[in-house]
Amino acid sequence: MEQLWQSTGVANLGWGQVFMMMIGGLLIYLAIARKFEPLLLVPIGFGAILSNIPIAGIAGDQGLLGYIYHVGIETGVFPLLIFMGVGALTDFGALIAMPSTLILGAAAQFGIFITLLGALALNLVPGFDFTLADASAIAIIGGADGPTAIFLASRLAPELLGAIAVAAYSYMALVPIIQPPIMRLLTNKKERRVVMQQLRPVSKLEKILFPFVVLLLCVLFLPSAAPLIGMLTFGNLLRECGVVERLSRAAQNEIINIVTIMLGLAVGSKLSADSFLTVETLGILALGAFAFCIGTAAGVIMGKIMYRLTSGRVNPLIGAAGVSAVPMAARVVNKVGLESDHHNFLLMHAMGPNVAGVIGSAVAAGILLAVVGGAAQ
Amino acid sequence: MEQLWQSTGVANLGWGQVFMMMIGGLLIYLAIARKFEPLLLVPIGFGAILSNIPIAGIAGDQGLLGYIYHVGIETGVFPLLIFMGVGALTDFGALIAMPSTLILGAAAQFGIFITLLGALALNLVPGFDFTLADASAIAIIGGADGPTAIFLASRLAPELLGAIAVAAYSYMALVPIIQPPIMRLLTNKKERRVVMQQLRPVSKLEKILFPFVVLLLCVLFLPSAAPLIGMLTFGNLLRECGVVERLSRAAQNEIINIVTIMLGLAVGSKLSADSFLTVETLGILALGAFAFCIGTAAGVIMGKIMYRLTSGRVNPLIGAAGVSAVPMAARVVNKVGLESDHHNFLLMHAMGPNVAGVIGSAVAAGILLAVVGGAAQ
Amino acid sequence: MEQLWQSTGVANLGWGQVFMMMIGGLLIYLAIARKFEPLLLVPIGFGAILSNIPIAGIAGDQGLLGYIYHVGIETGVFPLLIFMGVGALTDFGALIAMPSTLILGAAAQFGIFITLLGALALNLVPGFDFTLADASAIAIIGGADGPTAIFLASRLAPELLGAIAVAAYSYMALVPIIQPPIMRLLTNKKERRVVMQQLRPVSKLEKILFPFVVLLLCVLFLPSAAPLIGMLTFGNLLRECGVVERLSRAAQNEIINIVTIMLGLAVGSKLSADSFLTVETLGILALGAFAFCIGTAAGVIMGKIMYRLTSGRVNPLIGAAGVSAVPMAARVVNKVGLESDHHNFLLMHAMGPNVAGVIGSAVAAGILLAVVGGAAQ
Amino acid sequence: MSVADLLLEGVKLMVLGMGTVFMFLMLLVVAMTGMSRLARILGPEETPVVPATQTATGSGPREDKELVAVISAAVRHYRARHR
Amino acid sequence: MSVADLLLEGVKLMVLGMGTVFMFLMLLVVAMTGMSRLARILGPEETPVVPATQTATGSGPREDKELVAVISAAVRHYRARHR
Amino acid sequence: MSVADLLLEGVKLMVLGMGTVFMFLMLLVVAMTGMSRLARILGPEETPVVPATQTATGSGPREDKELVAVISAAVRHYRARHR
Ligand code: NA
Ligand code: NA
Ligand code: NA
Repeated sequence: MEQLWQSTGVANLGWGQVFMMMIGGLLIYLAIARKFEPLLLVPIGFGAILSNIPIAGIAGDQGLLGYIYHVGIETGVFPLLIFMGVGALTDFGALIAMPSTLILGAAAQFGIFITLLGALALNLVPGFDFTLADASAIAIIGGADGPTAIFLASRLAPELLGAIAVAAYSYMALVPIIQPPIMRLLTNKKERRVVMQQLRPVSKLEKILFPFVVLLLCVLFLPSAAPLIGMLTFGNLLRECGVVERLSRAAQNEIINIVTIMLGLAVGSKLSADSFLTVETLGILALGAFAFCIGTAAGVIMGKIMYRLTSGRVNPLIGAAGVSAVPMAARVVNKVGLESDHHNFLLMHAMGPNVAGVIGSAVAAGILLAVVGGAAQ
Repeated sequence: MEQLWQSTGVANLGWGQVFMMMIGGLLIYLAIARKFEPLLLVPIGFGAILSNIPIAGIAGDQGLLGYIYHVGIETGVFPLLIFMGVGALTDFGALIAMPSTLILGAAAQFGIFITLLGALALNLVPGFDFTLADASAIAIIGGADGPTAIFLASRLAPELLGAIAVAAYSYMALVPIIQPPIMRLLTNKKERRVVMQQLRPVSKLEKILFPFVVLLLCVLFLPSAAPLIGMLTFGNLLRECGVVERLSRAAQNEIINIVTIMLGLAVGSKLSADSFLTVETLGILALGAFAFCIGTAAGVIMGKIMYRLTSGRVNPLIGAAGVSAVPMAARVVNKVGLESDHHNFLLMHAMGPNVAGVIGSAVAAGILLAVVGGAAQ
Repeated sequence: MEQLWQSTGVANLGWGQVFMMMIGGLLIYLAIARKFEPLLLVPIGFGAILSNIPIAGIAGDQGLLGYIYHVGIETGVFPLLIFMGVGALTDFGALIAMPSTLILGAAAQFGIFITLLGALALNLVPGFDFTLADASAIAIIGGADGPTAIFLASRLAPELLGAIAVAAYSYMALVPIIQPPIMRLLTNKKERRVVMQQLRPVSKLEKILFPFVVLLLCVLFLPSAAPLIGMLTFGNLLRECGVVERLSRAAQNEIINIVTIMLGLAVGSKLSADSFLTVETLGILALGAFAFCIGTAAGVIMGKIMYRLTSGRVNPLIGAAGVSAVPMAARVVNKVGLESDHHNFLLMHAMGPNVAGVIGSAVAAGILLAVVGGAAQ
Repeated sequence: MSVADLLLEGVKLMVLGMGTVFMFLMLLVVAMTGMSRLARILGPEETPVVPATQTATGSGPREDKELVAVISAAVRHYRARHR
Repeated sequence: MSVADLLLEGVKLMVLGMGTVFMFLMLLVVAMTGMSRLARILGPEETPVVPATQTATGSGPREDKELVAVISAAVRHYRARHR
Repeated sequence: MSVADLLLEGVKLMVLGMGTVFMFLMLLVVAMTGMSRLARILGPEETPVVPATQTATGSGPREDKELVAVISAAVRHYRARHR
């Protein structure tokens, strides 16, 4: 009887586990009721619940989630496959039509590096002890790009992966709330009202050449970013080359959908009480919000610089889209733009910095990997 | 020349292998000509043929089927992914509308435990030597649920997996033949004619909460069933939450289809002559039929009890659907009901105990795992 | 600063790597601009680029492509799954209607064995040192069947896999250029004008029995070909049996598309400078072209023999389709036939030898495996 | 272990097992009843969804059945030809 | 092994290989002929299926070709917009 | 390492990192401009493709929108019923 009781959950459930399950439930609630990145947060939240069930050991070595984590995330395979899917789903046309918006995507990466300093500075507070690798993994939250964050965290600080992924996706969902005040604060009405000229049409050939140009620069100057940039451009080539429709569809649907389920569950399995319920997690959540704010501000400020340099032909708002968070951030730009002028549709122009931000944060991840992680992938 | 001859199949083919290939062919024949669970029995049958080809070693360590078995079944990954798909494909609405039918799903699990006793009793016959683990794995055939049976057998008695899976799927296909006589025997015409009142509508919110309620009870009282129940409820949440259409589709189609092919082939690879052509297999087949009969009878008898307790508002026939075998058993109930009264459609009411049976046998599997398999997954 | 420079690609890029990336680019160019087997050559070409990026180590033990290669090609899983898909995509109706065309599929395999001799004879040239296993793997290029070539090469000569796969797919794309001159040279106008009688209708039952008949012969006489023939016939059974539409669709779409992407990348990862930029690769490319020519010629000559034996009822051109390269070779036959007589459509009749060629080269691969590779798979 | 011992173990397991199954599913009945009550309180008269088994068994709305039949045939053709 | 030895091995392999290929495929001719005869006996005049290559090369039944064209365009649109 | 040392490392990393990001993306601006010029030379006035974000945001050609709506509803029904 005693033994029977010992095999129930009630007898083995710790408060930490209960709390983590509630966190999982909260993530699912936000995903369903508030549409917070549901494709990721539903599996992550459910993974958190499953992995905190006592006795079952679902996140353990012999458990389903442990096994998926081992095969897909420790190896880096899942985030890279998702990045291939992102490439296959992304149209870089707006960026090709206006390459100068890449500068906006670069500026927004300030969010990453300021956050890195912030994470290191937190070590002054008792209870925090972030290494350079930890700080780098945390900082990438500022890249506002889920697979990049998971990829980097799995390499530099696996024990923080759960908190980092949750922070990254949560703040991405909060972009419509975080960004507008910053955008309004840093721009004046005249700037926000700038109507940009229509984008030129982009030829099929340009779209096919684009992935090769990006990859070439990556090969020459930043090979440590090659896994991420390589899979992104491969996916994009499948999309644009026009002769492998079957494979493009597979990358955009089957592969990314299947991997998203697995990745979400596996990330959730890192939301265990002992690695999540620490003061460090609070630090990570605070730093993540900080990172998004800084990234947005840096993008908008660079937008203002471009506004000056082009004598007012660039609307500085589009700089905010440079944090990536595709396509949410571009939509936010569009919405804030429409507030000032009901006929000023900035969506297309914001897509340029938006996709540039994806490349920008992959580049930043490459640097962090090269310097902090050793050159090894 | 001698060496050449030695490399042919004719020279190496044993009678056992020929016989097993014929079994494989028979399964495929039943699947195609008689529509016996073709989605599983075609791959299982073909797997049986492939794995009995001499020399090729397809089911061996270095062979394709051996490899798939190692990756997908030894780890428990495949049956769990199928269970996720089952969750994503199943509408629990009828059960939510009438939770009391869960009792019918519970009663039908008697089939499992009586069979367990039967298997142990068979040890009195010379030639049989079933351990408690073997008997438990055999007994689960009475659960009438393929992935549950495979999951449990892979954990408790891998060497019996082939026979158990074949028995489970064969009898599930035979449900329309096995069940009606028992149902008619145990009920009178008046009982069979009971018209049940229409089910109340079920709200979207209830459907979203349902997986959490089931999972919560599982966490609290039977964590050893958590892998099965967890994936079932996860799949169901993907289906019902309404915000992850992409993932729901992946679970219902891509994942379950791909995994079904692989699972079938891998199960077939366990149909090798030396593990299948034993007297134990005959015992398993006999016990399987026995299990289905007992499960059906127990369900119907519990249906009769509910008929009494509700003063005749429950048609006892729907108890037979409690064995699961979704949706075959519910259809059988409908058919037998229509025989007595041409206007009495019981299908919807039978879906309640039918899906309850899935939960019921997962719970039973959890208990067997906890007690017999140790707490380890 | 020095260290920083050392982490760039420019500082680490060797000429060999640059050259291999250009080869990768060339393959992609041919795939996109010339429609050279794009489904394979786009991923292979991109895989070649990725795997030659310095520092990143994408093709290494810890890299994505290295990992995919290890899981999918070293084990033989990927080519076998593709073969399953080929089976599910192929209609053997034309062959069933006219089984005698199998002889044409047999004759075309001369290309394989003459090439084997050619490869061994190349050892007389200084710089070449092909073992019997190497020569066998190279010879299979003459089978004009991608997955068979990759499967055999991964077993007999993994270090030549890249060159063999590239040669196989390139020459398959070149079939419309390589074959017609040979076909015209070996036949006269009268022969090319032969109008063949319409194929008899084939019943569903025949199509279902066909995979079993092929597999049965394989089991009896050539078990070493069983992995290939087994998966081919399994895929075909899924297609024809009519009761597993879901699985058939999965084999024809999801599985083959996903695996094609992975297989292509992994094959590309074997295009590293040190294994590809050798004189042996030149030899392989030359032998590959040779193999296709011989195979075509042998098929046509056997076609001429059948023309005689049947008193002119068989158009010898259809023999050229026996090399497989489905359905390209059959289309070439149709085109050359139309040149002689604008109303002579040979496509349907060429499909017989065309699919026979797939079986023929799988049989040849089985023999090479049995004799050269030991009986082990 | 002797067969008698095994059978004893089996009987124990049966009692324990059926007990747990019944207890679990009866608790679930209670929990689901509570859940439905809760849902009625939380969800202020949301449009009720008809249990989907209906759809699963084929009795969809009548008005577009014909259209669906035509389309589905066409889709099947489309698929058969494009794979 | 010397090149001459290797070549000798190669010739042996060629003879063996082509022999097996021919033997195998000729046996298959025989077996398939038998199979077709068997099928004719077993299947009492089932509706003959036109070899599917025809479909594969695009010559489907004429009457619904137009419909299929319309639908398939629509489906493509549908997919393009919904992915 | 002391926190001060770590922060120093962090500042170095920030300078290096932002420097590289800007350098990389500015080089990319140059490279893409060159690429577009090259494309204009190579591609002799090929039909320009409208940036696809337009499609992604839903403003497809108007004329078949209605048709697509009808069909897509039908297809959804078809799928719901056939899975
Ligand atoms: Na970014
Ligand atoms: Na059951
Ligand atoms: Na061939």
